[in-house]
Amino acid sequence: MSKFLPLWPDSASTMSGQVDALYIYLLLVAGVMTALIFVAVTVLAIKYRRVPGREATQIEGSTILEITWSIIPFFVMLTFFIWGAVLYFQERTPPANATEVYVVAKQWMWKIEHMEGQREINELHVPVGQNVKLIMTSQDVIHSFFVPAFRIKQDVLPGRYTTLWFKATVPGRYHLFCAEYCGTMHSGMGGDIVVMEPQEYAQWMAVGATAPLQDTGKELFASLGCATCHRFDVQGRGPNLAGIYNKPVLLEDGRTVTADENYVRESILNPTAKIVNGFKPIMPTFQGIVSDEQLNALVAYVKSLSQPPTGTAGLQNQPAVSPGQTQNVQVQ
Amino acid sequence: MVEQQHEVEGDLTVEHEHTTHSQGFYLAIGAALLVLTATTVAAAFVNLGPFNPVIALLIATIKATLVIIFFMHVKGASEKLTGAIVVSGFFFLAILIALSLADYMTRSWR
Amino acid sequence: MASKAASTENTAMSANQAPKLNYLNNGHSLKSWLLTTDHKRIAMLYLISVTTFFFIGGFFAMLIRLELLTPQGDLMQADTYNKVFTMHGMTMVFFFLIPVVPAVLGNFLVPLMIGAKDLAFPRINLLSWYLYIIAGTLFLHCMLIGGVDTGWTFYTPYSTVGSNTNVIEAGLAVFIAGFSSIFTGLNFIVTIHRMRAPGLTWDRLPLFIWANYATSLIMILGTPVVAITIVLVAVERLFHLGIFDPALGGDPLLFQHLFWFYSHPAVYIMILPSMGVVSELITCFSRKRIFGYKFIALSSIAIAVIGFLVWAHHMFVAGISLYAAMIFSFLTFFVGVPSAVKVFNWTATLYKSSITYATPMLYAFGFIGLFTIGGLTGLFLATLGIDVHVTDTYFVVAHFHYVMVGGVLMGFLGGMHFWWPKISGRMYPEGWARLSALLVFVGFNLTFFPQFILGYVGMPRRYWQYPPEFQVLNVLSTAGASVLAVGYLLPMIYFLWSLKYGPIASDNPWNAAGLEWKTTSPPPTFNFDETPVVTWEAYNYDEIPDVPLEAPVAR
Amino acid sequence: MPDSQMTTSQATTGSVTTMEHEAHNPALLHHFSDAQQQKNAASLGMWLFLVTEIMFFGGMFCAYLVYRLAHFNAFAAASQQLSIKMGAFNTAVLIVSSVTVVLAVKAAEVGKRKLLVGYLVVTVLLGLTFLVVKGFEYNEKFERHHVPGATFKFTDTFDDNGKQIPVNPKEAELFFSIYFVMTGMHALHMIIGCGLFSVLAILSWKGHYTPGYFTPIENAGLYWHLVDIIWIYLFPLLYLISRHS
Ligand code: HEA
Ligand code: HEA
Ligand code: HEC
Ligand code: CUA
Ligand SMILES: [Cu+2]
Repeated sequence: MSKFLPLWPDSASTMSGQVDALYIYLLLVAGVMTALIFVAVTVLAIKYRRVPGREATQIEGSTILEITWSIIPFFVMLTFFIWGAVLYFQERTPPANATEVYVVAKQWMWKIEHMEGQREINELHVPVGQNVKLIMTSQDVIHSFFVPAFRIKQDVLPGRYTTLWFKATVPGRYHLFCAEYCGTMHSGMGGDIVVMEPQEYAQWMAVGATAPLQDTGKELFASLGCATCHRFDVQGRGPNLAGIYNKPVLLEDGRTVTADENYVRESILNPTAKIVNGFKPIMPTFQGIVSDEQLNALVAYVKSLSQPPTGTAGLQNQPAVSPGQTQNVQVQ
Repeated sequence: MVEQQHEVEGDLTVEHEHTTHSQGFYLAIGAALLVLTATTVAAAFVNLGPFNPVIALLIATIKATLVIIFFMHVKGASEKLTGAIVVSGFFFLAILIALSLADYMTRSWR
Repeated sequence: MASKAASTENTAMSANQAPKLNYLNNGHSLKSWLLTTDHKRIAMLYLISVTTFFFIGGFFAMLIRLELLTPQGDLMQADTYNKVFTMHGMTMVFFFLIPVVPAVLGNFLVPLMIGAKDLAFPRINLLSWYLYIIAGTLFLHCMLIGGVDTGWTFYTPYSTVGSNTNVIEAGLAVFIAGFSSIFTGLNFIVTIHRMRAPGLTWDRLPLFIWANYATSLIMILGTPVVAITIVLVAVERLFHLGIFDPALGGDPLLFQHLFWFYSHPAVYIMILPSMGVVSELITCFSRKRIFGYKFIALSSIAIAVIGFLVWAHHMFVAGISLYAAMIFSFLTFFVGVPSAVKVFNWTATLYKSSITYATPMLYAFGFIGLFTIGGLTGLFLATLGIDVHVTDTYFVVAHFHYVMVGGVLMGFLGGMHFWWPKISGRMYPEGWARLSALLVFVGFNLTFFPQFILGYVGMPRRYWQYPPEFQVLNVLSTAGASVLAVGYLLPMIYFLWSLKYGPIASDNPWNAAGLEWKTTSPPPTFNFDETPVVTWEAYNYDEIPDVPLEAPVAR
Repeated sequence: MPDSQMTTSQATTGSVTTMEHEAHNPALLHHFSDAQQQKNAASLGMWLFLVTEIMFFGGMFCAYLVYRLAHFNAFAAASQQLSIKMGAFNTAVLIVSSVTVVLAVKAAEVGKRKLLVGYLVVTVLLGLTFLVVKGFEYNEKFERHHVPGATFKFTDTFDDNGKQIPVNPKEAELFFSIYFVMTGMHALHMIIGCGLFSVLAILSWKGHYTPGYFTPIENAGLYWHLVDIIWIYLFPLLYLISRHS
């Protein structure tokens, strides 16, 4: 990207090439259409300018023409829709083996928690070639996580999780912007995405690591008394939480929901909103008792209780292994 | 009080068809509405599973329809346009609700 | 009250013939204006007030552009900048663009075009202007006591808990302005249904009327929803009745759903009347019946109806369901079709026509070109994969300025020039007018085209400071804005000038077909001396001699 | 209100034409060609206004539905704290008032002035009854700290049968927020309606309306019926959630 007159953004993720391709297609179609209309208007305007003695010929219209120029643009637009929707589906469906990173936004900074326990502010370090899934929430108003070089963006909302994923392809430092207006320093709520070679990343990871997130969660699970009801050996008063993540849960009212991050989060904050079939609504709310960071840890812990679908999954399932080591194995 | 129910009086300046019904008719509709209200309350105390809200809304809709058709004289009296306006009002409300719910109901789908 | 015999006080006229009693000279006191129920006078009241708001909004636009000249926020504080773009957006949308065409040209022309003496509810019409003025005053007051900084979209929870500016007052202003708009719409629909001249069937209506009818539908169906939404925000701020508050399990996205349920259709409130204007201009200056009358008429209704099905395309990255996003994206493309139909029909109308390049026609050409670009980039935004990248960047800013400024404003200016002789009884200076049309076109593109590029390279909107590599494009944009400012100031000056010095206009200077040209310029208070009976189709230019027009022949 | 304005018959514009109006129709305005056109216009205008009212309340109904689906248990628990007796009583009051309104319109149509005034007065009284009962309900909410805000408390987590549903009080607060907004807006419309009918009653007493011209009464009636219909939906939706359990 030219530092003086950028006409095209950097391209540094698996998504960016695909978005660019679609964008170029749109530019072409739009360019052709615009040219067509500009040329038609200009030519007709010149050719049929008022000349004394020549009168306009009255033409009423033509249904066939009308239908043609409704249907053709419609089908052209259909291609936009399909291509765009396919891309969007990809953008919104994190691969199962992605490394997870928790993001908490607040006015006006980004707080980042890696599974390994690393914390950063306004910077996110990621290795090249690794699928990274961001699980994001906000402490105050709506923000939006925007990395132009990756062509990705997702609003970050208070009260729930939204997710985003990417796979960086080119090492470097890229802009991170907050793209949803959030108050005074909205334009200052930026930072950098630092994409590193795997080895470098492993070194970076090794420095200053604290307890992995799910370990913090495990402690909280014990100290908050969750474990008194949710037991893993015998059936407690609450459901056994092992293996629930990403599995369908049958609710008391007959509905079935998937136990994703938001469900786990809601189960802790608003336990009566969705009652698991066969259980009584006795779980107290932990709203106001746990902070957003603690919530993240609890969610990470509950998730870690589920076996990953494949052996090559994210780091969070091998807490025993030191993060630096695993990282090398991780990179595909 | 109401001795005569003459439909027309002499000094009408607007030639307009009378749209109203008899007093007894209105009282009957009013009574029907009251009965339906009682029914809703009663139905709410019977466990019909997922049909409780359905019944409640159904009865409410019947009541609303009665009011619209007979009290507001949509049927018989005014032109089709009035009917079309009422219908379009509810139609766009339905769009608002349906498409919003389309988001909320599918959020947890994967 | 406007009926005081006016001929005695009537000295301002410099005409050589004895001036006929018309709506302008039928009473000169301030009271005769402020208490008028004449739709034409109310239109003039609106013209003055929306122009005022346009310049206020334009002033804020200049502040935005000046601040963005440099990457560091050095002209004003961040908070100030946030207030500036918010008040720019709110002024332009709620106090300028939504009322501009319907309340000025629509008010003036709807009764004239359908051969009625007035709108169905003249007093409600006046009430709607007063509501607008109350709302406007409130908003001005709100600006003076410190303004508001939520963005024109009032997103929660920022507007309920984040901002410590005058959100409630601004909300109240928008709420009241909304009722003004509802009453205008209601009046139009009733008038169009009930007050048409004998013989003026639906398939003979001018397309401007169809466009205003469609617009009114949106005003009636959409505006109440935004009104209640704003009430909910205010209630949440005032009494802590948390409707959208996530702490109570509320959903901030619900606000966005309700807001855009109105505000997307609202963009068609803005564009449809301008499209109607363009249909009138193109037929008149190419001396032709419009190509595909029925399709243009119905496409207005189609846009109005489909416009209600697409609102969540503003929320693709907001956290709505994946599937809902797809539904809304799909539906959005349907709006493109009737818009395309219009563009193609206008172009086809030019074929085998006889075109005069009078100023209104130049604006119509400008409209077609800029609306096409704006509309096509709208399709970019409707395309899910692209929108994720460009939403909330300058790409969106460029898109909507292309449709709103390049489209609506161009249409409005074209219409103002076209009907100025009818409105004022005077011709505007053609040479100056063409110059300003050119300035507007060039300045506009210079201002907003670079923003498409800025957006795609990633500059987020509502940014007070930005990374230095974006500077060059921003400088271009600011330069364009200065040209644009001159382009807008010119018409203002020469219109005022022409009130006194412009050549007297004949009843039908353009030899145009509409009923509004069949009465005097300016029209008398009750529009027509006798109610016209219509026996012809709209745009019967085959029956009107193609004699030279007044204006292009420089006077 | 579009049409109450027309009742003040000082047809201001075009002073000449005011003289021309027909004897029994003092309110024919100059720009209409005849009384029928004016009546049709007024009624169309009123119906369109009612559509705006539907959409206005529609926004709240939409919010209600979304949240009811998301927080059903809390909504049920909170709903059971409302008084069915008062709610049902008020529903009945409104229905009766709708009957009196329609009878008033009929009385106007046949030119029975005293009857008309009588029905209008009864309607206003019924409307006030509704509001007073509503006032008692609101007062109870204050006493029990069911008004959202800093003082909100929700401990009544027992349903009608004494079974406990511990709900997050925050979710219950959401219900009460919606409850207050919806019933508050409805009450506001009732207040406006009462004011309207009071004015109309006075004007009717003064003989403003004839069988040839009573559009304002008809239109105010339409308004009142719509407000009634909204309550017809509010009552089951707010008061009757899961009462059986
Ligand atoms: C007058 C105002 C106006 C108009 C008319 C439009 C018209 C359209 N708009 Fe725009 N829009 C706005 C004003 C307007 N918009 C505003 C103000 C915003 C931002 C709000 C904010 O966030 O602050 C916005 C934002 C906006 C977004 C959200 C962007 C985002 O925030 O992420 C989207 C997404 O779909 C969109 C789409 C469209 C589409 C598809 C049309 C269509 O109606 C366009 C249809 C027209 C055409 C398509 C051109 C003519 C057709 C042809 C020449 C045929 C040829 C075509 C083919 C062969 C394909 N608009
Ligand atoms: C009708 C709608 C309308 C119109 C006409 C305009 C007109 C203009 N707009 Fe605006 N704009 C919006 C609607 C509109 N805008 C909206 C809705 C937003 C979003 C707000 C938000 O994010 O909440 C926006 C946001 C917006 C931004 C983005 C701000 C940001 O995201 O940080 C910018 C930046 O360039 C901009 C620029 C301009 C310019 C240069 C004009 C020019 O066309 C204006 C030219 C006119 C004049 C300049 C006035 C005439 C001249 C004078 C009065 C002379 C005196 C002036 C001085 C030089 C002091 N607008
Ligand atoms: C008083 C007992 C109790 C305590 C303490 C408790 N829970 Fe629960 N929990 C339950 C019961 C009972 C359910 C099932 C009914 C329901 O969904 O509300 C449940 C459900 C859940 C679920 C959804 C499980 C599923 O199978 O879908 C999660 C996740 C959960 N709890 C997490 C926690 C966490 C984390 C804590 C501590 C911070 C906690 N719980 C504390 C009783 C408890
Ligand atoms: Cu955070 Cu903008
Ligand atoms: Cu839109």
